[in-house]
Amino acid sequence: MSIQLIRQAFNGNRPPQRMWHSHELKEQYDVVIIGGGAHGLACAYYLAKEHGITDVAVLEKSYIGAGGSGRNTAIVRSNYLTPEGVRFYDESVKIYEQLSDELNFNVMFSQRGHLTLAHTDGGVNTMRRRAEVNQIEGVDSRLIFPDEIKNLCPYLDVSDHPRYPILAALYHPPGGIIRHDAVVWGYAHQADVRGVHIHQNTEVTGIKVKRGKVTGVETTRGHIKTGTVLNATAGWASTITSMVGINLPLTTIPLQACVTEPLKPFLDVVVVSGSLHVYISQTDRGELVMGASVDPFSSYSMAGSLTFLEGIAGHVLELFPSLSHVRILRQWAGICEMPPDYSPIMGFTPVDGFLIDVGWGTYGFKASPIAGKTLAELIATGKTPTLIAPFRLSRFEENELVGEKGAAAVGH
Amino acid sequence: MRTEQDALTTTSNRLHPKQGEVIDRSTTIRFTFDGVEYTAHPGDTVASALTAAGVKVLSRSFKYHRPRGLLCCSGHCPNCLVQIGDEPNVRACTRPVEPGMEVRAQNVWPSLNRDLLSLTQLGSRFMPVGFYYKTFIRPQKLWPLYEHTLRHAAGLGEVDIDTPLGEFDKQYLHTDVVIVGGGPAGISAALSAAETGAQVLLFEENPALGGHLRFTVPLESSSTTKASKDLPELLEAVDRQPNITVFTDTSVLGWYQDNWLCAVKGARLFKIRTKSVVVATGAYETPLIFDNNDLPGVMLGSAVQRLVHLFGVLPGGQVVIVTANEDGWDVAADLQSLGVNVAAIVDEREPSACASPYREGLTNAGVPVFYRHTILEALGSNEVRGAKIARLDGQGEISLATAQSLQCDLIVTSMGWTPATELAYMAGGKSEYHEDRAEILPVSTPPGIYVVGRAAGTHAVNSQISEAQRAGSNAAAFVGFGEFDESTAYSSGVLEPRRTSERVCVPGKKKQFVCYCEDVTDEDVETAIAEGYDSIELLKRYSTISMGPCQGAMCSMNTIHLCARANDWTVQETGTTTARPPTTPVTLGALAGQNMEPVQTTPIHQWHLDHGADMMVAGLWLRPNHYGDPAAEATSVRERVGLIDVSPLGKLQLTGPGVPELLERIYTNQWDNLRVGRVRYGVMCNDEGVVLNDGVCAHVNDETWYMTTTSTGATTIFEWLQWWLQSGWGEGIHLTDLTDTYSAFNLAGPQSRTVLEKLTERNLANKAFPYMRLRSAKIAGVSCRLLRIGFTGELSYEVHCPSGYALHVWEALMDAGREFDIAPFGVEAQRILRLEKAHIIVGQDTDAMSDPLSANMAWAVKLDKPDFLGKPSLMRISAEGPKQLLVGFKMVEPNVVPDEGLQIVESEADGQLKIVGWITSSRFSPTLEEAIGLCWLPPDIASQNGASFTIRMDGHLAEARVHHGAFYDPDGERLRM
Amino acid sequence: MNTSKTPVKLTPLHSAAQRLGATFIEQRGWRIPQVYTTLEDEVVAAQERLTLADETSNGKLLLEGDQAESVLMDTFDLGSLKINEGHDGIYRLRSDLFFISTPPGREISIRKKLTTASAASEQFVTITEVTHGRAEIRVIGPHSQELLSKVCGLDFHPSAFPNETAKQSSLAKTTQLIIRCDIGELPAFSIIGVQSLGPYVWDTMMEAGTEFGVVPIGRAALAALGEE
Amino acid sequence: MLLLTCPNCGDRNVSEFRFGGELSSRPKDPSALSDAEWANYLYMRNNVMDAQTEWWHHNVGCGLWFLAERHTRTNEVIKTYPYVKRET
Repeated sequence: MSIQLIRQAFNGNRPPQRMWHSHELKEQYDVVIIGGGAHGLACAYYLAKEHGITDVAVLEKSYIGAGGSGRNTAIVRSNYLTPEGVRFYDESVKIYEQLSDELNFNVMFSQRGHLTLAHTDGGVNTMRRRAEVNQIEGVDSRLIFPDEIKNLCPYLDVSDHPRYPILAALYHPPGGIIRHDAVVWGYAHQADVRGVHIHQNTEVTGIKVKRGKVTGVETTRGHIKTGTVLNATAGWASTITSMVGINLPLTTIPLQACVTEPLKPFLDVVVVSGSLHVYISQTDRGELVMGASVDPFSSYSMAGSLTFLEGIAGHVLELFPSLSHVRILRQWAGICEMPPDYSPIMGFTPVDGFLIDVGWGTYGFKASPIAGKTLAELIATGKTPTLIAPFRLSRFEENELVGEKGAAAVGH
Repeated sequence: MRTEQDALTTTSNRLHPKQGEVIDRSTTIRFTFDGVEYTAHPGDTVASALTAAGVKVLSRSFKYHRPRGLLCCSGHCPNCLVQIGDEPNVRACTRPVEPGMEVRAQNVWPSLNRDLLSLTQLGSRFMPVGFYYKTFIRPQKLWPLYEHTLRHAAGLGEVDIDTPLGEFDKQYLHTDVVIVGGGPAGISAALSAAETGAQVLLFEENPALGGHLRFTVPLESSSTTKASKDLPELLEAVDRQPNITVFTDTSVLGWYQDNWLCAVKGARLFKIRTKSVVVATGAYETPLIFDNNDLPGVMLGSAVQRLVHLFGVLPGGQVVIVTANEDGWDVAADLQSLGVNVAAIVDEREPSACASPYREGLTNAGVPVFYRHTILEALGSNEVRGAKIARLDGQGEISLATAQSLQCDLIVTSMGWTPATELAYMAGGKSEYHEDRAEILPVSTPPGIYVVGRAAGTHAVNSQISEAQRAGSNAAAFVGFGEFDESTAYSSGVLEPRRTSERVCVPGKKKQFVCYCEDVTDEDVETAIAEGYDSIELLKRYSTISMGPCQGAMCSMNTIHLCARANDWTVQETGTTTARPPTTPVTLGALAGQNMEPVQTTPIHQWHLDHGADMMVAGLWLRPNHYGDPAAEATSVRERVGLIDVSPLGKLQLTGPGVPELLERIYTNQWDNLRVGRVRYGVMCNDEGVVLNDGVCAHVNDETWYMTTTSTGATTIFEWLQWWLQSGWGEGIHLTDLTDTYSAFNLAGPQSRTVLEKLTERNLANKAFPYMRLRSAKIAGVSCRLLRIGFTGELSYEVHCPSGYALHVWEALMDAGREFDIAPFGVEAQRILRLEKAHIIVGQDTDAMSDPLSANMAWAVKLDKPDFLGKPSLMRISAEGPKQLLVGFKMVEPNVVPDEGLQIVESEADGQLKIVGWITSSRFSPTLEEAIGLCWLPPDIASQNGASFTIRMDGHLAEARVHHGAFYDPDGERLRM
Repeated sequence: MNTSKTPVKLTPLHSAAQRLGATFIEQRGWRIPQVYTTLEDEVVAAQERLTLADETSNGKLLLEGDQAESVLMDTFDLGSLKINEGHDGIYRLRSDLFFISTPPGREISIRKKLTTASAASEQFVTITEVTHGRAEIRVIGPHSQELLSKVCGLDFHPSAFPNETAKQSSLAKTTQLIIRCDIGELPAFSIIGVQSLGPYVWDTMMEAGTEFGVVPIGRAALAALGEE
Repeated sequence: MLLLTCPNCGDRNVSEFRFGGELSSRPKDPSALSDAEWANYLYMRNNVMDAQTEWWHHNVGCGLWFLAERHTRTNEVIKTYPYVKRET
């Protein structure tokens, strides 16, 4: 029981502690971070905590966590395909494991185990390939078969019906789900406490560049002079980057999800199916959160479609036939910027002082802590940490695409 | 165990029969609630039957497990959620009773009436809003234990693992105008739209049309007078109008782009394309916030009227009505006329502000009226025993000194309405806060979308009807039927008197619930905002207010007012949260509908099943994996002859003079000199140089080519070629998909020629029909195309026959081969045979990163061609050298078969393993009696035949050696026999 | 070399018909269901409710080319057709693509006529016979439109889908060519798609049609209903 | 569900079409491009939040590949039209 709670309980009249404060927009900041999601706020936090850089502004056009951070699958895992991908995401899992303590805010990281199902021989081979790479990189992940799958997830139909038989699954015990909003609020609080200015309802309308170097940012609340701008806007990455005259290898596509009414707990692991393009987990409040792969066509619209609901319902019942009476309460959509090789694009760009933290597709939230940490180090030291070297923008020109593309099906 | 006898003799709340009730009193049916048997009449809902039997507590609240009873009685609040059989979270107030129904309370322990989990309220001081973010932080190790207890206290209904899948289906509907909501406004809009000749669909979520007219009493000189006698006329007019189709018991769940609507009725989902929409969905009555406002016995005015008039059930004998509008007086008059003891009418307004036509009648009847008063607290622990009220001073502040308690068993609140306008906002409608009415009303909607009736803030029935008639004809005019009525194109409900309470909540010590689903109190809202979660969206995510089963129907208005007050913003500045489908919860079964998962089978599918084939899934196809013993099947091909059904192979016909140039551009090898009758293998890449597909292409006659692709790639390659043809390279070329027109069987093995010769007159000698040639021939009387190609590495003929003759030709081949002990073989045997020849499978040995130069197909890449898809990228790879190569390997220990997907590693100084490649294919070769395979390796190792490397297998390193070329018949002599 | 059995053509719906207890006859080399229950019951079911029939044996040709229309005009005295419009078996699917449906066996002669016409006019036109590549399921009965609107998103209201209309769209999540070809006053549609999906589409429509009392009918009933 | 007008078949549900990506024509003479320029053609995208010209394929219908101008934030389709090869 935290002291804060006890104090609040006994003297009701003392006003509760404010988590982040609103400030006037200063004329000048050392660093301006565009995007008040988990990535932007984490970077601000690590700049302040690990590098003593506190003259930082985080600009969010709406409320913090309004973009991808508030709409994602809430899944955390590190069982990726390539060694560089596994190393990167495993660092994130390690930070998540102690983040509640570090931020003094319970982010409810529930490491309950993550199953990726395989329905064809090809699927089983891809899972085995990932299991082997994971084990070599020291990540707990192995191939399991229907009998073990059944006792981890009794409601899953492991019979051999013709269309989508479950042949095997990649079992990743440290994977799980997290209260994604709590990560945003935790980082925001700890950044605010260290002097970072979080500006909500402040939209960036232009970026000033002189002789190839960033000099300032135009916003709906006035102009800011700065030499360093980080673009952490995920789905809107291309629209911000076009302000400095650069194109990115990204296509923005909606990713939809939905939630059911609360049910007594019966699903204790996260279940993902590549070929059925579906993921499903049960929150601590008892709701099932479900989603699929990205939409069939690119768009910035977050309206959501009926086609998604029909598709996800059919595929979830294919895996869990006893859920036909469970009711959907709400559907929503976020937007994901998809790169050609399903890997992030981080670090320097041809415009000096304009840095990017983009290309996060459907796998961005789970990387928030490590992305924030490494980009803070990059800003503070001017050098690209080795961990994120493979994700440089120049890789496309150098024909050094990351191998995650080999896993073909978009993982969650 | 209360028997059926008890239920009847206790104070039954059933009124004597009334006009307009929906129950059939002549019949009695039985059901159980938590094991106790109750009776009901057909037409009763679970809630009305239980209320008739005096049951008040129906559920326990989500967080504090407080007792909860009926509140809205219209399926919008969470208070009556029950489990019925294997169906969780059923709204008892809208679910008709069926004989033998087993109803159970949810999330209670040990029982509904004695739920020990309600003890959590004792610690509620330590459980403010967002408490779980502030607790269980350290030690991290204990979080899983805390989480376990939290999870098992959460959740409402249960999912039974044996619940059957159920029968569901869907129907598309196409119409000109959709009217959502069958109240007076909806019906009037439907009639005026239909009169113009437009086709109209009218959706009503209740079992009958009429809306609030079904349960508001037709007393003279009341706002409903004019309408009361209209309802029968309206219903009769609807029956007579052929252009209107009515759907009752049907909820419209969502509006999607381009007027695409979704509705659900029982087990059927409707998907509706309409051209215009009239939203006449009425409004939710807004609950009032005061101490213990969630106590069973506190109900909304409309809920009491539904119970009384539809089901003849009286939820209480002594009632206090708390109101700020005329609707409260309607309810009072209604109940008083039924002989109910109206203990008091507590009206927030000054006497002068009250214009209710029943005022005089009620005061003359001695009903005590407390003007300028409001309620402070509902008294009682498990049900209402009384109400504490107090005076409001000039500024609307409460003077606690004037508090007094009134004895009653029912508190009815009529404190205003929240328009149910979600559909209009999904469609792009904008809302605006009307200061004088204290209501958020739609102010603009996109063309073709109209909002009428209570959803637009119009409560007077005659204005509802006239406004709706105009909207109906405008909706039809928008589609092209009749003229626009410009008088007031858009209704504004502002002419109506104010119906909403001026204050949001009252100072009080006990719990005052803003959100019933999530047990969020007014204090929680203030605390959350003070902590910084001030925007309406942050407040919602942090406090989880409006995220429960009612999705904001009961709490959105109060939340917005509290949020505005705590932030010192105007209501308009505070804004609303996004309206999202579904408007009412919908089951996964209804959304999935009839199971339609396309499956493709070959014409001789039945033959395979009859001969013991083990089938496998390949894309949409089902194919024989093997017939019992794949190794034996492979050996029969090597030694004698075998037959495999390869019908799923993609087969494309290209005709026209422009084909050679196209083939040059899409394949990586040379194509412009392929003579008629010849077949060539080709590899297709995209412009990144990644291998898309491979297969053969035959030159059938001077202007016809016949191309095959992998089965999983058939559709993608067909679309890929169509794009190039239609975006500039299609001059003089036609493309036709013949995948299903021809079935294809591969007769392979040294005896294949002898077998085939028994069925055709064509000369099959090597000179007449050499390797890599195409011939047409009659096989068993059927004209077929024969391709002499060899994926298996043996002498073989691919017989392409018209699909109608498939079984005839297949059986003829099997009969002809019987004397040579011919065996059918499946995909598994084919994989062994092709691997023995080191033939790659696109998609298994290659992935979305592999180029042909790295994938051991350099021989098929002619970089001297002027241009072809992928050439620039392949030029670069060729210049820089591939980073990895696909190459064959053998194991040092011959009978150790490494699983496909294992990694090839080098151990570094520090003992760490470095990944340098991986195994794509591996089998035990029955022909060579040793393990063989294909893998990716760094070029320096791959280029040296016999070079050794290690594979990480079950925790140890197994040694293997590079093997160049085919493992079996490297020179391909057997192919050319 | 002699083959004891003269070749017989089976439709992709053969196994399904066997399961439903059909008796078969051979017509123009195809083994097709003659009757399932009784002629009378099957005719009544078609006239009053809903029936499905296997008409895969109808001939099917594709005619593609910018000048396809002029080749057609030379071969048959035919007015020009709008997109999705048809006239006794000839349907225009695209400005440069026609689908031709013929009674069983007639596809051979029609194909010859078209080939000679196109050769004479040196127009680059491709004529392809796809009879063996397609399953053709005939839906007959007053409930036809209701059944189809459970599996296909097109508007089947007579104003949107009049007789002799041909549209390609998604049906039961597969690509199908849907042609309305009424039998007198009785609404009837042909559902034509790749034969490997025939069994799946047949089973899906039988299940979707149970609420309308759908039954399979054979050749005999079709003939009785007025097909020549 | 978005309603897309196939230039050949008229209005159809978007589920009948396959999205072909924003319009980017293959360079006339690829060998004249540097590696960077070729990588630019292969990977870089405008990805605008505005009206965009893009490819669509009526794969479940008549098989036509055509162009559409669509506003990517509202999904409002401004127009669809058959592709006409510019350079003859």
